[in-house]
Amino acid sequence: MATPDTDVRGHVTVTDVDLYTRMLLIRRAEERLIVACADGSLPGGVHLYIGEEAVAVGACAVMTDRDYVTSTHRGHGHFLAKGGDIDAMFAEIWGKATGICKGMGGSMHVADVSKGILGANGIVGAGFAIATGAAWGAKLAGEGRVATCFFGDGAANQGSFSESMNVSAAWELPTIFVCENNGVSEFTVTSTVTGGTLVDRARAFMPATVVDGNDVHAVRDAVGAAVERARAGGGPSYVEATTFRIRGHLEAEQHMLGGGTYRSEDDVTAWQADDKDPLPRLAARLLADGTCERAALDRIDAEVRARVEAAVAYAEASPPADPDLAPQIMFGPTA
Amino acid sequence: MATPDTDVRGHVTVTDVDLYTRMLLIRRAEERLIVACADGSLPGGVHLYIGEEAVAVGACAVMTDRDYVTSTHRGHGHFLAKGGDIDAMFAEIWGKATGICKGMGGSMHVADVSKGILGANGIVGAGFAIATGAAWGAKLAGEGRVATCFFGDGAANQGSFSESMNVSAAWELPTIFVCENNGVSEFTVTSTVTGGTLVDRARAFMPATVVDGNDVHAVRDAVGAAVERARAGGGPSYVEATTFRIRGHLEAEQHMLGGGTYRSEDDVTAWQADDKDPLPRLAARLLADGTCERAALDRIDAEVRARVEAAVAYAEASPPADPDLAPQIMFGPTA
Amino acid sequence: MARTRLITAVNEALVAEMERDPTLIVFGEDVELAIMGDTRGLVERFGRDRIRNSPICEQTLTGMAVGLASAGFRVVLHLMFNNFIYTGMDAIGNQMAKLRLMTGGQMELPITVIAGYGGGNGNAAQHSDTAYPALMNLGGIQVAVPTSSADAKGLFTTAVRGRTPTFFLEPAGRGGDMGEVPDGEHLVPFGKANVLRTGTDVTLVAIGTMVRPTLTAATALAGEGVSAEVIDPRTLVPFDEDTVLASVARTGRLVVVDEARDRCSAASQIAAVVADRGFATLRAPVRRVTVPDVALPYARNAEAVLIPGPERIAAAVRSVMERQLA
Amino acid sequence: MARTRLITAVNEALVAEMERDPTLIVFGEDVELAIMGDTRGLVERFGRDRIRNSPICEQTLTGMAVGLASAGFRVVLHLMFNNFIYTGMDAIGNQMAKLRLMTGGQMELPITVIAGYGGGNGNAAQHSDTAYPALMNLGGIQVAVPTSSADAKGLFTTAVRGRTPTFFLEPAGRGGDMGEVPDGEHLVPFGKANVLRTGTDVTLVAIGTMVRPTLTAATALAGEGVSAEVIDPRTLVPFDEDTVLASVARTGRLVVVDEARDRCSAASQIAAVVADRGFATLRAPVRRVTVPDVALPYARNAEAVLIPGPERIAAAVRSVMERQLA
Ligand SMILES: Cc1ncc(C[n+]2csc(CCOP(=O)(O)OP(=O)(O)O)c2C)c(N)n1
Ligand SMILES: Cc1ncc(C[n+]2csc(CCOP(=O)(O)OP(=O)(O)O)c2C)c(N)n1
Ligand SMILES: [Mg+2]
Ligand SMILES: [Mg+2]
Repeated sequence: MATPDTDVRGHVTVTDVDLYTRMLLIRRAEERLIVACADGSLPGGVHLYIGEEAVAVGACAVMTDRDYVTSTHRGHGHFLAKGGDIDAMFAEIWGKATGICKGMGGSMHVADVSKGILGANGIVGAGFAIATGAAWGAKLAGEGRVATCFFGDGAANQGSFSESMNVSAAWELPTIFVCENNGVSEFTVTSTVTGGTLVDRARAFMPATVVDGNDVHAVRDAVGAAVERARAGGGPSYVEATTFRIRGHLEAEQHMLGGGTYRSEDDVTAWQADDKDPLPRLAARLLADGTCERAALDRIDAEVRARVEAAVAYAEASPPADPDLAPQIMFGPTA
Repeated sequence: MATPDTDVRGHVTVTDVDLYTRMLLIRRAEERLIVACADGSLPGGVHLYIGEEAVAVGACAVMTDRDYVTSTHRGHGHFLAKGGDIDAMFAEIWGKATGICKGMGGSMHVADVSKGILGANGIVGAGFAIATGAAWGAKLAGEGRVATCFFGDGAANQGSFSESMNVSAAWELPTIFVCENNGVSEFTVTSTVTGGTLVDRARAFMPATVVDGNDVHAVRDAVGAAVERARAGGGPSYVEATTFRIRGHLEAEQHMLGGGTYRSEDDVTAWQADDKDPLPRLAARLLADGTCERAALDRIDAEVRARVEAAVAYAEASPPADPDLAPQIMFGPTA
Repeated sequence: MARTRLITAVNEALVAEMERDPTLIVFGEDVELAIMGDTRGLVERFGRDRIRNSPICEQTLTGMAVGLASAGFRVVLHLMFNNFIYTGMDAIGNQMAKLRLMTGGQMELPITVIAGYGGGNGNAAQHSDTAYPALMNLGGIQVAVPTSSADAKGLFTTAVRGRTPTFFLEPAGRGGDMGEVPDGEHLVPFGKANVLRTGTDVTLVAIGTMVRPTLTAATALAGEGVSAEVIDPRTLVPFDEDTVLASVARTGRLVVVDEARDRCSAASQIAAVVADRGFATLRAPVRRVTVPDVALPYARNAEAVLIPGPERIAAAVRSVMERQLA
Repeated sequence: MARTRLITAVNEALVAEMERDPTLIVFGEDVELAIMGDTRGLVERFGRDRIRNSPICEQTLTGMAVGLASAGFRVVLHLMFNNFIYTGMDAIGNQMAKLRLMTGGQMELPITVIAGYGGGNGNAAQHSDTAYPALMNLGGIQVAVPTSSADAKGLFTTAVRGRTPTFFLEPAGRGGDMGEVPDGEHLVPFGKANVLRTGTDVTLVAIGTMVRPTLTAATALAGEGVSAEVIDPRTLVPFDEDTVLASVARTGRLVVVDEARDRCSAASQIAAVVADRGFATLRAPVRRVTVPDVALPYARNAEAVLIPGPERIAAAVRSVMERQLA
């Protein structure tokens, strides 16, 4: 399979096939997590990104390993799109010593600092400030890096969204705010708890735009423009990607809801249709413009599935987390 | 002297002479605090409102005792404008048992819950959420009350500003956000730490307007419109009053600055001119439109000065705070 | 008497109090569908004026609770997990805890904040803190840690009817244990510990989630001839010092079991009180069985070794018995 | 050797470290004009890329410190007053304290947070908290409470050069005491207590602002024939248990003096440790002299009675001496 090229300087070097492969890797990886979750293989809950892959992949296509991203509780997609290793991620989710965080963080906290992935985060809204701080560091270092903060429509009601936009705007930091607007926050339809529009909030601080988040090219181009502006010292931007969360808030959702509902099944079905789901949409484009034949797509799928199964095997075969580790690494050294 | 009429149902019943008297009471009271501070009579620091009196008085002219206000660290003006008693306020600032908070709160914390004054507050930005909660209560009670949050331009960079505007907008609460934009936050010129404009932030959520904060009629009319809308169920509003802090951030400022400066003395002088200072401006209007003669204004001044001196005498003659009280009232009863 | 989970007992108490007091308002993130189960069914019954999903903005939610209470309402705020207490800490530490004092007693804040605490569910460090030590240190705030369904009902009712901000902390993610719940009105007073098991050799004070492993340890110890008294304080603020001191006066030994991190924990506080007021009756070192100064890891095996279990508790007890014999 | 105020010693240490390490960045509200004095003159010397006034947004400032450190910088964040720790608590409790663990050690966060603590200045409850108990309970965070100018310089330098988030807490509003400061590089290790006065009858552990009244009390007690040893722990995390235990092993008595509120205070933690590890050597109850569970009032007379002073400290010591004599 095509290895995602994570060291590009702009979007030109990421081919459409690469984009497709990366999105598919996320999709197949998470489909596999559904199974693992259901069969009790995983220590904790998982929040799946299925249906939103175009956002992470489109945005990360215009970044390098030296750029920073902060992610959310729904972070597998960002981790893989930014070049994180699936073996290390699965081992982490399985709670193993070989996990990217040695089993200390788990699904909600996958991080690979060497790739600029400052971590998925269990605190909704935590990434705003961390990305802003990293963006400040990037600006001080003067090497043209950017820091991208992925966050949800629910997170946008946290005050730190406004605070971080303010700091980023006032100090002209290379922060890119990428809102994954999937319309829900846990079991709440976000519009019921939101005044005005998010893009208007952002416009008070910086250039802000809304794109079709299930169109990977649209995301890539909007974030690409933002990244270019940021690298050139033009300050922060906001890009809102409209998308949909196909799965529940987390895999244990049904159990938690106790029969209650918060959105219509019809909506869920509609967003899974081929003209909505980002994967069939990109596949159709690849076929239509002659980039790929159906057989090539099938081959990619087979390769991706094999990669995912290899990661499962790796995770399963790995030794459990070291139970003595936590107290050793909780504190850093003093001097 | 004319006793401020604190139980009006709209601004029509507050005469211009009343507005003038209220503003003057705040001015003379605080001028007296400068003296008390300098001669060491006060236990703690004081933050003076001198130059900004038109904001509190204009806004509170359209409220009743049953409406709520939250105030700031610079809260004497709001307290007096909303009908708080100067004797009880001075006794509080002097740290006496007869203080409105029995000497437990002090200058930064004057509150009179019976008059809807939910308190000056030492935490910058704390009032946003408290006012929003009170506004929710007002809406639930269904008696047409409003909750007004006074806050500074510096406070507007706290995330709870955005959070509270969001809740107020989403739930259509009768919250009035009154920004006292005096251009500074402590020793920082606020524009150096602020991205975009504050009114644009507010516009993303609600009707928002900027008025001349040293024109008491302009403030009264803008807040009046907001209050009317809120009472009628029309939801929150934002009114930004442009004004100027004549004194230092707090009276101990010179000592803290150690010779440093953060704004030009020329600006300070300019804002003290008769065409800027809210008091001479209103006085000139009263004289020009024949409402008052100079002698009447002088008589008001004499009455106000006497009222202030009476309050000083009251505070000085009052017994000290009860040293046993704090542990008794820290916790409320259990059931 | 019905057998229910702790979380269901809270739900029942909340329904009863909402029926009883029309000024009682419930809000928080996802309270309508009730992620924890404790607020389930309320919106259908009482409508969205009485119980309402909030936006995600803990800093403002805690401040709003203060404002809503100031406007004459009784407030129940659901904060979901103890870690989100940090997110909403400003208004907790600076307003809720202090405004009664700072206004000279003018402001009463009948606020109950619910939040789940503790680990054991593979939720990792940002969803497994036991944050009551920070709350206990603030002053002005009561803290309840119910361990049985009956106490959950009784303590919750007392909290809601009170006039002091109270944190009602539930074991996270498990809905608590099953237990009998008295029918009808049931109030459990604050500051009255519950002696769950009497004994003569050692006093075990076990907080919240730690009650169950402590009882298991006590049973095991009984088999070894060690008679352990087990005390559940039920509320940490106020705290029933007298019951603990009276017990230690009989047993001469104290072990405190707490899921909080050790430094400045409730366990340390209780140990300190007994080392002062109960010193004359102590015959052995006061031991604490706590989480060391570490956040809980995700991997179950790594998490499990950090949370006190029956074996660590029993070992601590044995260590103080040995000393005595030596 | 020069005599300076504590706050000036911090200023000097900060200048030296900024000279030494070009990746050291300072930010916070009003740090350019330096409301506390500790960052005065830095902007003229190092420019606004190295030290910068921030907007008022503590929640984001603490999170930014994490991000800036992740990007390879050393960070000094000034939070002004301990009460604003609550405002910025989310990223302190959920990120700063935990990310090293949660990333399996990938993330190191060389962050020093400065904030003033304590009362005695008529600042009222929202500007006078002593918040270190909450920080101590988090784990993952170091806490330094310098009491002399020399230690301020030495501990600050150690904090800034370290690789663990550290809260450096200064006495608020007074600039601290005057004292000699060693010239040139001066490091004071963390976790090493300072025995300020030796004695044989009782060990007094005094934290931060409490050192001075404790020394006064010790002098008064000497006049009554009571020989008190006074220990300044200097850092609360890590804490030098050995020095305290060794002292108690000689004196047999312990009184801990702490300006924090009593419940779950540092005093309680120290008392608990000694009641466990030092039990065999204790000859009297372990007393705590603390602020009761109350926030500090504005009026000076009402504030003064709550903050431990020489008389309360001496009385506590006498009470444990009497017991022994009885
Ligand atoms: C500070 C905080 N508050 C609440 C939660 C619980 N929570 C987890 S995810 C979530 C909803 C987030 O919605 P959104 O930001 O839109 O992200 P999405 O799940 O839709 O991707 C909530 C409330 C949390 N983890 N952290
Ligand atoms: C949470 C918090 N952070 C910082 C401070 C310190 N502080 C007090 S007043 C102030 C500036 C406020 O500026 P602004 O809101 O514009 O009000 P103004 O003083 O101009 O009236 C600051 C930073 C505080 N009291 N509370
Ligand atoms: Mg969402
Ligand atoms: Mg201002």
